[in-house]
Amino acid sequence: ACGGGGDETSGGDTPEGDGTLTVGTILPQTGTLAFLGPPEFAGVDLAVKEINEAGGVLGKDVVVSHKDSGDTSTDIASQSADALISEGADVVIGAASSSVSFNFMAKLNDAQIIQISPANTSPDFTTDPDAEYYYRTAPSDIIQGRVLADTIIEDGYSSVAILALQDSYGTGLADEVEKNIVGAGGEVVLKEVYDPQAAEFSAEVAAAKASGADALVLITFEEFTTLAPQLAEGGMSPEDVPWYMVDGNLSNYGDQLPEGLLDGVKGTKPGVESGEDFQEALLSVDPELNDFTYGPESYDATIIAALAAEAAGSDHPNAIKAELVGVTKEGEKCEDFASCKALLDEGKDIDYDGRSGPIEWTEEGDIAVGSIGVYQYDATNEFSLLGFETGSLD
Amino acid sequence: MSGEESTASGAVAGTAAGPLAGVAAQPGVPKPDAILVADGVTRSFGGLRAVDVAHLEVQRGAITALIGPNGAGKTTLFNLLTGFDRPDSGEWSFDGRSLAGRRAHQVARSGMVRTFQLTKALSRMTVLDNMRLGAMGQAGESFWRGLIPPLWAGQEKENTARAMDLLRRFKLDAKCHEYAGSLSGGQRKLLEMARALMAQPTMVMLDEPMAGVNPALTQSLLGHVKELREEGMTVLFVEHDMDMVHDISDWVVVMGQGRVIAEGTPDSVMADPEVIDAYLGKHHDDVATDSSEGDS
Amino acid sequence: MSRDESVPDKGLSQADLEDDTAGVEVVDRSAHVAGSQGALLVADELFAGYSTDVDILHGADLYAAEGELVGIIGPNGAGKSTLLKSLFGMVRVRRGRVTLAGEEITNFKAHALVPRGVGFVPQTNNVFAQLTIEENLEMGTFLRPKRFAERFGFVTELFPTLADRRKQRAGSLSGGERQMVAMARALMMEPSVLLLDEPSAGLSPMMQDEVFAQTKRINSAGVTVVMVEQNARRCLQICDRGYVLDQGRNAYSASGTDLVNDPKVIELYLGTLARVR
Amino acid sequence: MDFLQILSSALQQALGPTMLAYAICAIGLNIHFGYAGLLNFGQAGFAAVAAYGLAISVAYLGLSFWLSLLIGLAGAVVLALLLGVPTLRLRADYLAIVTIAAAEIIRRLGRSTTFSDYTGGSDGTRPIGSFNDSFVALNPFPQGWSLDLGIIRFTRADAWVMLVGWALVAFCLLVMFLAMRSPWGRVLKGIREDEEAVRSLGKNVFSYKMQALVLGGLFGALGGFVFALARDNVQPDTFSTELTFYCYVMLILGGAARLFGPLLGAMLFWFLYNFLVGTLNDLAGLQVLPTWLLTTTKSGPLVYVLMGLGMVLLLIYRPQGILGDKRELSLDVR
Amino acid sequence: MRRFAVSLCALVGALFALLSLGATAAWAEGEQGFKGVLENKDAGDEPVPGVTLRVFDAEDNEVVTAESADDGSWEALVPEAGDYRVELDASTLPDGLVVRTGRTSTDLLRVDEGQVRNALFPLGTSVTTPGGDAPEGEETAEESTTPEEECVVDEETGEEICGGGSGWLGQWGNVIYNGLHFGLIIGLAAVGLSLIFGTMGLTNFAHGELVTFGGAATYIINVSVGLPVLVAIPAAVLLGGLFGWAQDRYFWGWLRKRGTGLVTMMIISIGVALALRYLINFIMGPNTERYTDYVRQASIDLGLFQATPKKLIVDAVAITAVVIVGLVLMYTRVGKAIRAVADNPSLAAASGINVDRVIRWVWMAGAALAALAGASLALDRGVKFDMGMQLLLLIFAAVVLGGLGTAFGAIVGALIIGVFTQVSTVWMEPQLKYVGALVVLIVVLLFRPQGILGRRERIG
Ligand SMILES: Nc1ncnc2c1ncn2[C@@H]1O[C@H](COP(=O)(O)OP(=O)(O)OP(=O)(O)O)[C@@H](O)[C@H]1O
Ligand SMILES: Nc1ncnc2c1ncn2[C@@H]1O[C@H](COP(=O)(O)OP(=O)(O)OP(=O)(O)O)[C@@H](O)[C@H]1O
Ligand SMILES: CC(C)C[C@H](N)C(=O)O
Ligand SMILES: [Mg+2]
Ligand SMILES: [Mg+2]
Repeated sequence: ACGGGGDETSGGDTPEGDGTLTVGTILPQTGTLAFLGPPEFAGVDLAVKEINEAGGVLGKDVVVSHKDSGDTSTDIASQSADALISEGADVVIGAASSSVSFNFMAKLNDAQIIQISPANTSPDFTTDPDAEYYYRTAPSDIIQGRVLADTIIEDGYSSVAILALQDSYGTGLADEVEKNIVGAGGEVVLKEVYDPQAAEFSAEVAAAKASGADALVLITFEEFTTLAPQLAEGGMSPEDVPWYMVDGNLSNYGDQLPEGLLDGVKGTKPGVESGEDFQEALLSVDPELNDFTYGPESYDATIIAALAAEAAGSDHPNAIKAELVGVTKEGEKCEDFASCKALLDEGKDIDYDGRSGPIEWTEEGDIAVGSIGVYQYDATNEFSLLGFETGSLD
Repeated sequence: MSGEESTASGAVAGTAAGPLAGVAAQPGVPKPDAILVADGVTRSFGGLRAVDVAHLEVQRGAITALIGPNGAGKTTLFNLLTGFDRPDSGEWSFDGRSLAGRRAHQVARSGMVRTFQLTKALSRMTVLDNMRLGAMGQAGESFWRGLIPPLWAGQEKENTARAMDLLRRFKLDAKCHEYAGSLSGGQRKLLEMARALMAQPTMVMLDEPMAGVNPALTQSLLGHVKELREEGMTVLFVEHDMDMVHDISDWVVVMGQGRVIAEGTPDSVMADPEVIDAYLGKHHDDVATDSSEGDS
Repeated sequence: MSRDESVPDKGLSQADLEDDTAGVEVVDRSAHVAGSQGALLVADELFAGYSTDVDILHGADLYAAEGELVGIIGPNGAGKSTLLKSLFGMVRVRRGRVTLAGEEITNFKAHALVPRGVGFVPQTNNVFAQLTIEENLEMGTFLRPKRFAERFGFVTELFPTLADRRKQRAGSLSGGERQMVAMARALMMEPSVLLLDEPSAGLSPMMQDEVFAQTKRINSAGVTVVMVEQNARRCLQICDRGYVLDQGRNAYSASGTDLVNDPKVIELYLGTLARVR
Repeated sequence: MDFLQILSSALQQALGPTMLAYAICAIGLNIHFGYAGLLNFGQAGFAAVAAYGLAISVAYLGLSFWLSLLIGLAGAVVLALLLGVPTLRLRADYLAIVTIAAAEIIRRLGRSTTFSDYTGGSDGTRPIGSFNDSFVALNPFPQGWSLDLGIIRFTRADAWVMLVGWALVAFCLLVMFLAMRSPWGRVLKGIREDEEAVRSLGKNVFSYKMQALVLGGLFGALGGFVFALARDNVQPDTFSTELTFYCYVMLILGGAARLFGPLLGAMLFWFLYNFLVGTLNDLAGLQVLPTWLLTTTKSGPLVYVLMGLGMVLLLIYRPQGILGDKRELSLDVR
Repeated sequence: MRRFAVSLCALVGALFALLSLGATAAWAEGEQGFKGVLENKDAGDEPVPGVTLRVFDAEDNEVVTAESADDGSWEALVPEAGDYRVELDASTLPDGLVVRTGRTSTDLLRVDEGQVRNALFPLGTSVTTPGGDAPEGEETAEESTTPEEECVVDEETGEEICGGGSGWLGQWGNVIYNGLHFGLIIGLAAVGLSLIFGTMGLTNFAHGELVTFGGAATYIINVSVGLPVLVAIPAAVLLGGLFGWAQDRYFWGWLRKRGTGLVTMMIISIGVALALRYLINFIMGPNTERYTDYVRQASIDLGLFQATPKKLIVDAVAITAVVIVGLVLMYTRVGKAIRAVADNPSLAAASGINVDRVIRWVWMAGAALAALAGASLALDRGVKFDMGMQLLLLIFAAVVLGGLGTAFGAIVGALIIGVFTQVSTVWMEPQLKYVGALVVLIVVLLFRPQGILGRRERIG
């Protein structure tokens, strides 16, 4: 855990940086999460654009360097980390997948470079000893699991089957959902962890069917597109057994899936509604985006880092680190870089509230109170908001 | 000139045939000093009984030829005796020790080394390395000792010298640093045989060593084989070239349809009507006569 | 000097040629030039080899008139097989030319020569090991499947074992049996030019007789045969003309009987062994 | 576009710990494939077994670091024996598929949730604890020191891993050098060409192949250690078949059956890869190319396309690899 | 269990409207606690009023009590955020009713400020346990509520339907059918790989990309060009064949001519695979994409197993393709030529066969078959740029299992691999299903080293 940060920053001995805030990204350009890459890159790019339009950090333009994270089957992420270290990055945004973050976290930690993940939700980060320089703008799955379970219980389903992908996110979230379902009086009749790289899922479908559950939780990445129709064909369509989806697969499928397949299906996703304007802005950076998952979180991660550097008056990672938690809470509220910077210039303490939610960091660098949106699909396979549920960590 | 040759080779054949002089010319006959004794060795492929040898002995220190029509089972018998194939039944011993069930490399180590009818050159190794590989009992062939060059350098030097010597005889010395894969068909045969001799075996089994080798060279090599016999090596070879068989062998074993159908000295076997009928063919003499006519 | 007359158009390569042959006796090519007029298969001064920088053939000549039986002998590694392969498009000819019935076929691919009536039996790897004997023979009549039955009858008459074993895979045959299959496959084709690389190797004396007799018979029926043999004496006895190849060049060339009796050839290539009996 | 920057990060990867891990694995493959002709497509499996052996012994069983290293090595030996006993008597292609299958089995067992109490599952051994404390403690470099080579810099931790890694590379190459020019190595080469022939000369082919498999596997294990120690984590997916494939690519690029082939190949591979990554990402940032061709999100796939093409071109125009001997290729050894 | 699920369906539809309304309404500010609805699941979700519920805090102090109203609903608010649990007072339940899970208390649950969490006590006449296994707890003797019979009486025809995906027989039937189906698809790809290996000796690591190509081409024709899948698939197979032809014409054939060694070519194929795979990624993006047609078909019940019509049609097409390949190989001249080239290319040339042309044919056929495999697989699982690569190991395993270079062996091997991936899920977790298949591969090779249809070579 991040130990207080009191050692070097109080007073005049703020570590000196090189004067330019260098932001690196390690986000998926290839691999199983590549579909989440575009909104995340767009979020970072948009933030950098806005920061530089507002005069940059410490009077200089922020420099951004994008690197691929790949997925766990390649070693790209740690190469990218090495490259960023040698490029002298001060802050690294990434990775998307929790498993990938685990692969290079220690490296950045040793090099004393701030890492802010916009999408990691695995609960394990909170307690990891190498997470001293690790922060995230996505809430831990402890909260999402609780909200999802609550939604299911509220809908009156007592026996639940969970299909979860085999990685720390999948199993971690599945555990949380299970804990809460069982805790609230329901049963988890099947918790099937599957290999996301399998060519087909007939065995998993059969197992889900045989479990006789009356609700089905699908914790998947983009292999959902493969799995969903197979479930429907195997007699497990949402009409047979209602489905519940999560951030890994909550996406606007449109005609990627047959019309009506997801009609009525609910799902949860961390973050608040980012608003039309913000989505427009993201689209102006990358016109090819078709959804915005973790775009706001990436944007926020970048802005917070820039604000912390401004607040510290240095772009040295250790200086930024000392201010990071501070700029997210306890102070005058502000919502974009320009206005926050103005407040900072006046010497005020700020509390940045981002596009992904109010963002208050705990000392571990976790979102203290996370907002989880509950969404529902319509017949065109597009989802819309039902409402938000907040939850806190302690 | 031809007269001299003829008597010379006849004389050699005569001396070597000494111990075998009194042995009866019949299949499976016991030899005075047999180094290889095989009993009841059989091998079938599907319905075909490729080898069915009731009893066979090979005389120590002699050159024995194994002849027989194509498909008689000669190569298969070689495979069985040297552990490259498993017989359906049978027992055999070499130098007094039973070899049945032994694996190929164990057989070779016990002193019985064979060559292959369809050559097996080690293509991406030089000719010289092919030869060096043949030497037995190299200290450096164990991993740990191999790591320490002084432990094997001396032996290596000796082996190289011996290899060069053999290569010279086999007219391959000019090729010693070429990859064996670039040799011509006949050169491969030569290398195959030379490599087997590198092992300094007690008994060498050659499967058609001279098929495809130039006659002039064959002749000089036969001289070398005879020298080896003088040094005490036993030779068992398969050959279809009757001139050659006649020239160097002390004893001839004839196989037909898997069985030993005749045995004896070269002259007696080649006069055997059964052998002529099954193997040599009637033209054979005509051509031989033709050739001598042509010469004179 | 004689080279100038025969290949006046190759002035450019003259220098290389002389480099190559420096210090070696200059071969008189006039006999070749004269003989090759109107011959069916002609190879002029072939240069060919395997790796890019080394030539194996250094200007080998060869011709075979229609209906002739030509033998090639020579020490191991002389380049006999290479010569046959380069006639048959399996080794690249770098210099020189090959003509068949007046048509230039230099570096034609093997499959283009088969329809022109050229058949070839390689020295090694000369059967389809995975196919049965029957299928091997079928490959002989690949271009004319209708002739299969008739040719099969003819060929199995020569090698009766093949008919008995028609369903056996060639890979499991003995060395001699394979050789029969190889020869038989070529005979299936009814070629007008037959290139044989050591067809008798590994055969029992009886089968060797058969092969030589049949080759002679086929030849008498009008088929031009070029055969490489280590069974040199036998080969020269039946052939019309013989070549002695050494180090990629023609060392001697004369009628078969002349060569058999040439003391120099005997000493260097034929050996005296076969005369013993 | 900052070429110096691109160059330096490419150079850094061409010398760094990841390259070393791959190089050591590839040196092992050179024994298997280059010299002994064993088509081992499961080098990743050897590396994985060793890395897991080390990690689990320290972090789960609480054994000492040095003992755990031995356990890791023993794991690789046992794997070699398990794979070798049945398959070394078969044709080379079968060894290939059995090893590839074994390596995949190991990886999938490692990442399965069934054994995640011991292996930590798909995120690697991190959840069961750290295992490189003793290794880190041995770091001879002073705190705060970093290795500065002009345009490239390595952290103290990396420098320590690299010191060990390069020492291991040197050690492996020395062993290779001595072994391969000894008669022992000659027997291996003979086996690569034709094992029946070698058998007929009285060599115990099976035993030699096994020795080669074990030795190469041990090198793979050392590679696995470097992987694991550099990250303090054993992540099952880093030991996927891709690792083995890339090792082959490195081996052939550098030149199979050449002493320095795999090392050179590994350096070249990572240099090229990172050079491409740097160039493309910079180009994407500059937005000089049309967006249908290159944007930040498209540069990832494009790097691989170019990488693949680069490999293909290199091998077409230098099929024997950088150090290889062209003559060998002209022999048909089908 | 199935019938239960089906009957539930009707309800769910109706419930959805209600519940989703309730969901938004529940998030009122300023109050926190628990709520829920008590219903008798075994009596058509009839509300159960008058049941007492108690809320305890972490120290087991009772905080509040609530009673269910006439519509079964209850709410128990707590004064401040914290950890609480709810307990249902079983003595207040109407006679004959029990909590079906057998648990009358929830675990300690975190209640945040302003959050009303849901607690569930599903009521019914008996305790049930997951999967319809023997019930446990006090009421062991009582019968489970879900029917376990293997045969179901069809309501309209009155016929008895056995198996069909339910019960022991059905489970095996389905597992084996799915395995065979998957095996056939692997087989299509494996035959091509095996033929290419046979004729030119190339271990083609880029074969998976030929599979992907089939899927991607179908997808592009289907979605971008807008033709129906029924047209797109044949077109993609054709394109695949063309692609294979072109690959050999302009690339592999050229390499052969240059005398590139086989090992080098094998490594080159790794490079080609990488380039092709990411080129497809570059063109069609990283996501799994689905065709516009046949994505969701109702399964039909075939007695022993259930299958969607598209799967059955794919099976028929695959079997036809394989049989045609087999017949071509065995009985036609082309087939003989292929086998001859596979065996001994230079001798084949000496027999008048145009070796290059034969290899080109094989490439064309192999690539077309692979494309068919990809297009069919994508019907089921969608198109993704690495779908072929993920199949590659299984394809290789099939080829080797069957015996290298024997086309029929590849099919047999593929079917075995396919069936075992599925059958192993009966004992093993599905996440380990490939492990099962690979173990089988190793075991088979131990007993039949030359592969199932392979043959040993003679020595000497
Ligand atoms: N693996 C096998 N499968 C089937 N038949 C075989 C096998 N090996 C050998 N044979 C048969 O066994 C018989 C004996 O073969 P062998 O090779 O021993 O003959 P050989 O005497 O060496 O003949 P040659 O003089 O032609 O070399 C042959 O008819 C051959 O076809
Ligand atoms: N594939 C090859 N690659 C490289 N060099 C070769 C190859 N094949 C043959 N050679 C070389 O070419 C020369 C001629 O070989 P060729 O096979 O033509 O000889 P040959 O006259 O047929 O001999 P033999 O009578 O032994 O069959 C030999 O020196 C040999 O080393
Ligand atoms: C992008 C997200 C779906 C990733 C996921 N939340 C994880 O932590 O792995
Ligand atoms: Mg034989
Ligand atoms: Mg030859």
